[in-house]
Amino acid sequence: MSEINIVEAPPGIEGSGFFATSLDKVVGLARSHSLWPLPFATSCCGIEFMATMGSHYDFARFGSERPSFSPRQADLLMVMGTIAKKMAPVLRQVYVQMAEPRWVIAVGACASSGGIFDTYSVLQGIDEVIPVDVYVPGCPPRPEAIIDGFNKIQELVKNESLRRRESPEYKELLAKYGIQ
Amino acid sequence: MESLSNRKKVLEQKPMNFWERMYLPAIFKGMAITFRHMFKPKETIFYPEVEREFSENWRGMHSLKRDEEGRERCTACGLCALSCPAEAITMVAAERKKGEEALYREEKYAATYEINMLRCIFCGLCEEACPKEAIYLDGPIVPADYLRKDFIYGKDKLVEKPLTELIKQ
Amino acid sequence: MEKLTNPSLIQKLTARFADQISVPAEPYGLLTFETGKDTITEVLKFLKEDKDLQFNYLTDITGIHYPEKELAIGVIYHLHSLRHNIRVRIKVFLPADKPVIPTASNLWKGANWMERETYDFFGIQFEGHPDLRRILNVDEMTVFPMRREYPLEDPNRVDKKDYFFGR
Amino acid sequence: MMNHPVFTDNDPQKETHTLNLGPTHPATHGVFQNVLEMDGERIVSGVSTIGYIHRAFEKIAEHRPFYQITPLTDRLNYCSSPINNMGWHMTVEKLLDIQTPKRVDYMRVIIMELARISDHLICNGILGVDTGAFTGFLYLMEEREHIYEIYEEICGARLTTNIGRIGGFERDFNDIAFAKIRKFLKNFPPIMKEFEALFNRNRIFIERTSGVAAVDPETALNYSWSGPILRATGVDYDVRVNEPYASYQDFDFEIPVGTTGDVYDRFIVRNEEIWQSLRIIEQALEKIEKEPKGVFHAEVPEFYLPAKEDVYNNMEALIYHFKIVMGEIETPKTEVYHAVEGGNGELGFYLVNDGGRSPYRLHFRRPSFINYQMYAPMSSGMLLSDAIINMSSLNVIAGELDA
Amino acid sequence: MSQSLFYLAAFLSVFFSLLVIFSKNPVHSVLYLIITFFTFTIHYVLLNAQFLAIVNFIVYMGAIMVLFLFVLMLLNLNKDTEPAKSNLLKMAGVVAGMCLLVTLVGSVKALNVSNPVVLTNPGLGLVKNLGKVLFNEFLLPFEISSLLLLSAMVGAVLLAKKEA
Amino acid sequence: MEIAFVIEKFIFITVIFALSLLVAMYSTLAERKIAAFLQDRVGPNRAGPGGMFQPLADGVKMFLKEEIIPTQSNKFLFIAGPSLAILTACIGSAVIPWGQDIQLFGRTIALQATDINVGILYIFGVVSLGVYGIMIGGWASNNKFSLMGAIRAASQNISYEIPMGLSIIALLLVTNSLSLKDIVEQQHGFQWNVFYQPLGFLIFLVCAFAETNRTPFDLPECETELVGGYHTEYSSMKLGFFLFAEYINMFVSSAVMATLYFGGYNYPGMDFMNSLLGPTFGPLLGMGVLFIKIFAFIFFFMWVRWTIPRFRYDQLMNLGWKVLIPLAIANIVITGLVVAFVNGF
Repeated sequence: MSEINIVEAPPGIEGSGFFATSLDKVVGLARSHSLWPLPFATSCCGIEFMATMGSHYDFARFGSERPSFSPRQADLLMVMGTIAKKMAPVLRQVYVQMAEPRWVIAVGACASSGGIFDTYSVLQGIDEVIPVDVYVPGCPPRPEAIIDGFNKIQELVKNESLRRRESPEYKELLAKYGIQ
Repeated sequence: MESLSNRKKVLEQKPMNFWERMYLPAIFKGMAITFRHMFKPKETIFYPEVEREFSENWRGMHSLKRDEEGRERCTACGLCALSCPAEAITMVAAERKKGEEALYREEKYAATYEINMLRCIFCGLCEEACPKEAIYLDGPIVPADYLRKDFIYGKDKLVEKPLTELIKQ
Repeated sequence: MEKLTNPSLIQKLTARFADQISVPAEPYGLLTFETGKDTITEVLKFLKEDKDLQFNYLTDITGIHYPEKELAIGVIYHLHSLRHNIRVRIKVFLPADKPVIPTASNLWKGANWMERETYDFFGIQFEGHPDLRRILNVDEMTVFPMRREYPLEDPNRVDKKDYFFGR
Repeated sequence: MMNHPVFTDNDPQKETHTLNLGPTHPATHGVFQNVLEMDGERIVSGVSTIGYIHRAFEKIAEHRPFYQITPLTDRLNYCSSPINNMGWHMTVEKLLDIQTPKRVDYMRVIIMELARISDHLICNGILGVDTGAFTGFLYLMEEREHIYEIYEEICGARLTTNIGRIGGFERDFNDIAFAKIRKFLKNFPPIMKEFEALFNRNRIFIERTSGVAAVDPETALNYSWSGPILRATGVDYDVRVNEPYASYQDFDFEIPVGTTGDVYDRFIVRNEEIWQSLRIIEQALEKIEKEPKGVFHAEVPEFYLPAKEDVYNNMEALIYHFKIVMGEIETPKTEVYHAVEGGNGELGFYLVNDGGRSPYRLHFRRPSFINYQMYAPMSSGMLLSDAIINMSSLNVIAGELDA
Repeated sequence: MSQSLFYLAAFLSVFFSLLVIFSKNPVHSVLYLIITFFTFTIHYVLLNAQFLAIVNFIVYMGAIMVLFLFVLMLLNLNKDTEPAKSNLLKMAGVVAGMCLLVTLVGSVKALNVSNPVVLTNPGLGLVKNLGKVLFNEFLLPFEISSLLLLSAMVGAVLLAKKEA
Repeated sequence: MEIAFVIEKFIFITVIFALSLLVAMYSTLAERKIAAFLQDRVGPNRAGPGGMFQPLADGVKMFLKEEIIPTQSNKFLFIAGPSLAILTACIGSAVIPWGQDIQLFGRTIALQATDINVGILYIFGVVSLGVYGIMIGGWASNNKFSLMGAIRAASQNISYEIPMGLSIIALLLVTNSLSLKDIVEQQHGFQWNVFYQPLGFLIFLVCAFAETNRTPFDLPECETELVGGYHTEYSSMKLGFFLFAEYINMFVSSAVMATLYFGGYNYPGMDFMNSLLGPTFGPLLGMGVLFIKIFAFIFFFMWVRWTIPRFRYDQLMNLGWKVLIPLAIANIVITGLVVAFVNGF
């Protein structure tokens, strides 16, 4: 068990009984270890997500085993599987209903780019309707790849400033997708 | 209905006996089972630190192979692109010039060779289609990334490192 | 009851419907024949309810489109007699501009969605169907995508030319 | 853009209320929408909407050469993709009149039965989750992981396997694969027994499932049901026995059928099928021993890709190689229907061929699609909880449902 | 100490009971009513009637008001569904209110300054004493009321059965 | 009332309050860890050694998450719901005797916030209030899943209060007191009530599961049916309050069960240990024993949750009304007869 990467304490000024660090770092650290996913699983990748939740890969290690099916309570929207054009408005609505801060991970070829389904009925990548933070390639990605993508999200969360969500860039990004 | 196959095995629903009606014995039995699992060795693989051993047939990231002399094997025949159900492969062929014999094995080679890893479904058909044994899906898992454009893997990421560099490492 | 075979089935069918069904063929042992849209209900009913046939299992309904033919749209039924373990395929061809055929959903409830799917893909109108709406595609869709003239890919896509779709 | 049926409760005189179950409800596995009229907890009527992951498989199939359709079939019923793969291969083999050697058949049987086990494991596990017991599901997932390891050893992928080729397999099973299969046969039964002990005679579970959504055989046949849910009603229709493919006639196994067709029957039928599948795999392993070693494909050079060394050294092989990859094989102009017993029922492939590079028309008879249409009619009068476990017991796989 | 507590509780009781009447949202009304009952509980405690206090707490707050709330939540209460009140009904309401007012004024007028009540036995409200009183002196009324409740319960069950 | 007494009580209540919050906080971690261990997994292990800081991470995240109050909801009640839930969960611990009187700084301090002589009834009343938070929250969300969750919660809690109360009545026949302190003292020397009231304990246990909305009675939040049940619309710390309230409830009901049936802070050989350790550390050891019992119960709660399926709504009602209530009444009658027999009429 010794080789597990336990979170390192955020860099700060360490002294006897004195430990200071910027709030952003601590909050980012906390958030990154408590990302509750909303599994928006529509097809094959959802089955691999089950494997990720299962005992072999144990998503719980990252503090994310509580899937929140209610978008209000979720921090991370994991879009897994093909999103057809019929589904796109639903996906968007779920994203809009999520409480800030929220992150999106597109798992698998279908969600990221449409994959082999280059057809009239399939959305060619969910980034057409909602902003995506991390893409995970693979069809479906192995649990290792999903965890890898999740770790990338954790990195993102750790380094995000508390105020990013109020920044004009972020608002512009959302406006680009016509959200709020 | 009469039997269609003569191999019928009828599973009757047994009515519950007294103990089963009491709820508790079954619950305690179940709890005993779960409790036993507490002391079983854990199945979990600590992924980012420990990796499970993959089978040698496993299909991961593509790599464009070199032959024994370190020359690229690909001849840009386009069969892999043709066989790709996701249409994820593109390439531009070029004629080998004089003096490049040490670089490319055949007279034609792929000047650019791009795979869109987001489109790719890792089905292995390109590997099978290649007549030159130039492409294999024997790499690690393709890492996740932040931007869509970063998933176009060109020759810089796909081609195997030359033997000399491998030896250096 | 003796086992039903293809020849005896043909015999029974021709005895009942005579020239209303076309010459049957047997690709890979599966009896296939054509009939018209006026007789199809009766054929299905006969096959289902005749005591010796008992084609009580509707395996599938689907459509096909031959744009170059006069009767361009086809409806294909697969029936299965579980008792005799024999299948039969029935085809009905319809004109492309007015593909209308009576529904089978009053014989088999299972035909309901199969016919909706066929309608969705080919635009075949099933007369008497309780709820003929699109099933898989979005309701706003105006075309019937499985007809041959419609492309597979969405023509409105932008990213196909995009530099990061390496094609 | 909104496709949801309109549902409102504004009529003050209305006694019922409308509940929109799905498409993102946890129990609908993401993609089914059911607009239910509820009277308190009881469902009065319902309307199912599907097509939320419609991917136009049949249209794609018309544009792809035969061998490229295998990855598509993977994504039909992704819980048991090998069965779909094999079904497709066998359809094309039927079309091309290819006879596969017995050893290939037995290898296919092993793979297909493993796929059936993993399919039933997911279904029964999810049924457990939907009744509130999560742990049994995870125990089964551990074992499913071992099935995936076997796949990985054979084809290199875990879920969407793309396993096999027209005419056989892409490579022989290696020793590790056989060892893993044997290990699985040894380790899996105790876990399965544990799972059954957790559920089978637990009164809470029996009460939740027994008598729920009971279906009589006539209705089931009228709705064209097939697979375990049809067998749960008492009809022993199984394609493996009625129209044996891949030498299933050589195997000794039983078809478990239920008596009432309720959720509990479906559960025990699936469990029993898992045991029967294990029996089949054991027999297949024995039979493979007796067959000549190293045979893993039929001798059909026109359709089966030559070995890589041959491509390099043999001109004829190279030509075949190019022809096959370009999809320019000669095929008869005819039509063929082939059915296999998929995880959920009769999975049929109806292929109309005009001799071209790709099928003229390929239609999948998708059991989930056909089984699911009874869901809304049968849920009226049920409690919400019953409707949910009924849905999981139907084992509707979205990929197969929407194609 | 206890006097000031009494005044506080009394004020709260009156305040919240007024809110019960004046709040427009019926669910709010019920919630205020619950708080009012809670202040009654405080009064009981101040009177050293612990058993009564806790029973008030359990029965009124914990059970009856839950049912009230339960019913109110299931009613579709908004402007559209409000039943039209006829003028006759309004008139009847006014008359009844007047009558109540008259009675109250009359009783207040008749009020004399009375001596403060002194408890002869401060432990009267405790469980032990209450139990003794209940099961010795008032056994018959107690049993009769329990029979009454039982018959009410049986009746309720029968009524529910009839419909099913 | 002397000022030192007030200070003493104030400190004691603060400590108990903080303790129950701490226990609830780490119960969330324990739940995840125990679930993991029962399922051959390891559970959270990244946030701090063995996942020690996982609850902190969750807490920080929840505090800083955006608060969404649905436009269609009733704002006041929407906020009142979780507040009430956590309030009622917290006040339950007031009457539980945590230990014997302790000698500290030359004072004798009672390890109990208050010893009212209707302690059991008080607990009972507080428990019955617990449903308000859920009901109000679920209703105010203006979401059908929430409303159904709220309705389920209300009817479930009211139904199971009755057998709970009846099982306590049988206990009272044995103990002859409503004061928790008395009940605990009576169990001194391994005279635990569970030996006299096994059936009563079983009924109480089942009802405790139902009152805390734990599996197999977790119908109000029932993830696979109602998404999140009454808390579907809640985000951020308001959701945290609901989840927290559940764990505090679990803690309090474990404490009550330990107190009523398992001798509270009593343990075999207590007198000997007390004489050995003196009046300061002896009671502390007793308190530790009580906490061990509480943790055992909490583990039991979790163990059951991760093992068995949940009931259906009507089956739950059947169990409550048709099985538990008759059983509880029979228990009262039998207990009454035995008590009367032993006391010689």
